[in-house]
This record gives sequence, structure tokens and C-alpha cells, in this order.
Amino acid sequence: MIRLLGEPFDPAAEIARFTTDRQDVGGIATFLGRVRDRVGELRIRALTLEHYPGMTERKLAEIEAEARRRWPLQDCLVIHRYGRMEPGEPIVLVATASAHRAAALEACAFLIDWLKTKAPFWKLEETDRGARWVEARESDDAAAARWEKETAG
Amino acid sequence: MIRLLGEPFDPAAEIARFTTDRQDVGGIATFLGRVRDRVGELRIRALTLEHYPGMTERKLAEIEAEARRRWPLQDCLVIHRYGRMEPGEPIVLVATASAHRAAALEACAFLIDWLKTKAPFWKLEETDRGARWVEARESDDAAAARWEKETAG
Amino acid sequence: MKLRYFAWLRQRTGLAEEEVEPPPEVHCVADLKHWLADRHPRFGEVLAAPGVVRCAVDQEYAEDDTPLEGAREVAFFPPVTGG
Amino acid sequence: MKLRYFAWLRQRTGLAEEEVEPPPEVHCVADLKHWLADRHPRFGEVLAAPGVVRCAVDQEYAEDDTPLEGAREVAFFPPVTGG
Repeated sequence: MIRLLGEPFDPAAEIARFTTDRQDVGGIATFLGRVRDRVGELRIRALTLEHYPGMTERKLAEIEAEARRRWPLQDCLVIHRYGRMEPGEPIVLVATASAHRAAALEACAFLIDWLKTKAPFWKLEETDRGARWVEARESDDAAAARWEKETAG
Repeated sequence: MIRLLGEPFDPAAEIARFTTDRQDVGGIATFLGRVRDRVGELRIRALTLEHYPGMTERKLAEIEAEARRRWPLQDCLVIHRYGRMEPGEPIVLVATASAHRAAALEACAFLIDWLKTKAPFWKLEETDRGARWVEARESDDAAAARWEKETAG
Repeated sequence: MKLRYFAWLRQRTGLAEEEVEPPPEVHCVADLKHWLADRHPRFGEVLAAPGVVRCAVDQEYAEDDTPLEGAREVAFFPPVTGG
Repeated sequence: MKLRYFAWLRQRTGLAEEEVEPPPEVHCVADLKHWLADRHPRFGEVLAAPGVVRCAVDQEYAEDDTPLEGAREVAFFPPVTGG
């Protein structure tokens, strides 16, 4: 399930709800991304996530479908914020459930790696020295590329 | 932080408390292992975890220390049950926090892989066809061995 | 054809979207970029730098040689940084 | 020396722990296993199967050649299955 939100959400409440009633789930992996209050020496006051309405929902759905195609997931949740957020606020939550732990853990890592490089979001940081657009990191591309070789298979 | 519990715990509440007040955390990864109601065709009524008091606490502490040595973790939590549990009940919760997601995700996978193969717990399953001790799985050894090569380094 | 600009490319064009009718010689994304460089000089400045300007045609990632025939919406943006 | 047995090995010996004084020729884990095979025949049955009986000496994992000098607690158990 995919949710794209312009308002804050409560990750612990989402995790509490996730697959609570199921007794066939052996492992649940989650990843929560939050706004940090600093990057290196620079203080971050806020982060604004711009996105591409329409394409974002489409890409998120594709990424979820790809995870479900690759791993036997019993459930899968992706919540992604857009708009302005302050330090400590959740940006993205990924949760995966499977009978076995390897599927849940790998799918969770896959989802966040692909979200970072394939979903049309852009981060604007408000710092003590003004606002700046976050640049894409090569390490994110490398992390996403780990999963790329399996796409053709 | 390590907790070895003979009573049920609430994983969502633990996750809610984990690093809530910190604004320097960029990523939180969690893994929750739960009792499944079936293994293949076999219905599971309950699972009893026996452990080695004294050695268990020691090994859990060693495993946590190793994760903190390998990755720059801002916080780390391992909660492990022992005793009798029913389907749907949590067995183990691992949570890791770091400035960056890769450290949190990898340390989380590492912790659960090593817990499975290095902490002295033994599972007794109560099934429709009687009780049986769960056998160690080769896939668990393989998962743990992924991290082994780095120990010497 | 609707054009959309995101993040700092939006700041370069000064607009989030516009409706355009490119001339018939604009067949692919590269042609469109070339035509837009005249329309938005500050956007044109960064088009040459490799990997800086990404494109989507009808909400699918596109390359310079992606054809524009029948395209209703073309978007330009920097590399994504979500998650 | 205190011996402890876990999981189904405990069921084989019929006890969770016992105090023993092995004879002086018991120097290492392998010697102790050999000596215990007489004491607990049903435990002895599985000692030969490779990888089935694991051991800890003073709460550290041990191998057949681990020496027992000064050891206060030796535990036998099957491969662990926690997590």
C-alpha cells in the first residue's frame, strides 16, 4: 500500500497497525527516514520536499509492485511525505512483512534504495546560511544499482 | 541496549520510544520476529524459547557491541523473549538508528542474522502432531556467514 | 504540449508549467531542449552539463532521443533526492 | 565442575544440570564427551554425529580440543535456533 501525504504522520502508530491481526507473518522489517537537524557543520531548520504530482504516485506504485514481484511479501507499506518538515519529523516509512526474515529485510532495503533514486522528489534544505537544493548522491545510485542487475532476470 | 524478557512486550510501543527525542537521527531500521501459526502444512499452537541464562545476556551484549563497532550507530536496541509464546506474539525486536540509512539497515540485518546463529536460544514448537525442537537451518548459517569475513578486518 | 519544471529548474525558468507549441522540427527530447534554450536562457545555460537536467515524457523517465510524437506532458527536473 | 544440558540434549540426559568430578585423564571437551557417554548412554548415542552436539566452556563456545583446566561450567546443547 502506498500513501503520499502532505501532512505529518505517526510512524509508530502506522507500524502498530501494520499486519497486527495476522498470525502467518514471521518477520516485519521497517525503515523510517527522518529530517536531521544538521548536515555536517550546517544546521538544518527545515526540509521541503517538492514532488511531481501524478508521476510520484505512479512511480511509488511501480516500486511497490516490483518489490512484491521479487519477494514473497504478505504485506507492504510505503508512506512518503511532501511539503515542509522540521527536524525530527518523519519523511518516509517503509514496512514489509513476510513469512521469513530475509524477504522482509531485503525488500525493505530495496524499497528505500529505489525510492531514493526513482521517485520524483526533490529536497530543499533551509539552513542557517539560506536555502539550498540537496544534490543527488552517488552513494544512492550505487545502493540502487545493487538491485538493478536482477531486473532483467 | 539489550533486554531479555520472560513476559510479552509491545513492539510498537518500543519503536515509538526508540530515539523519539533525537533530531540528529536520519534513519531507523527495525526488524520484528513473530511466532507464526504454521510451518508448511503444520499448525503451530505455541513456541517455547529455552535459553542459557548468563551466557545469553553475555552473547547478546557481545553482538550489540560488534554492531556498534562496525557501524556508526546513534542507538541500538535488542529485545529478545524467552518462555512460551503463541502465534502472533513478538519473539525478537531489533532497532538501529544512524545519521544515514545504509548503516541502520545493514546493522539491523547483521544483528538479527547473528542473534539467530550466536545467541544460545532453542525453539520448541507445539504442533497439532506434538512438540518438536526446531532444527537449525543452513540458510541461517549462510546469512550469518555474510558478515563473518569482516570480523578479522 | 504542457511543459513542467521542478526544483531549481523551476527557478531557472521562473515558472512551474507552461503550454507550448514547438515547431515541427522538434521531434525528440534533445530537439525540445535546444528549442527551450532560446525561450529560457537561464535554463539553457545548464542543459549542456551532463546529468544535470533529467526529463520525463508523459510521466515516464526519458532520454535525449526519446521521441515526442503524441506527447502531452514533458517535465524537466534535476536528479531526484527523495526518500 | 557443573554440567548443563539444554533443549533436547537435556531430555537425553534427563537432567538440566549436575555437579561432576571427571577423572584426571579428562583434559579437553572431547575427553569429557567420551567420559559422559558412559554416564548418559542416550546422550552418548548422539555424540558421534557431526554438528549435533555443541559445547560451551564457562559460557564461551568451545570445540572438541578446548582445554578444561580450571573450567567451572560446561554446557552441551544442539545448534542454536533463536531470533
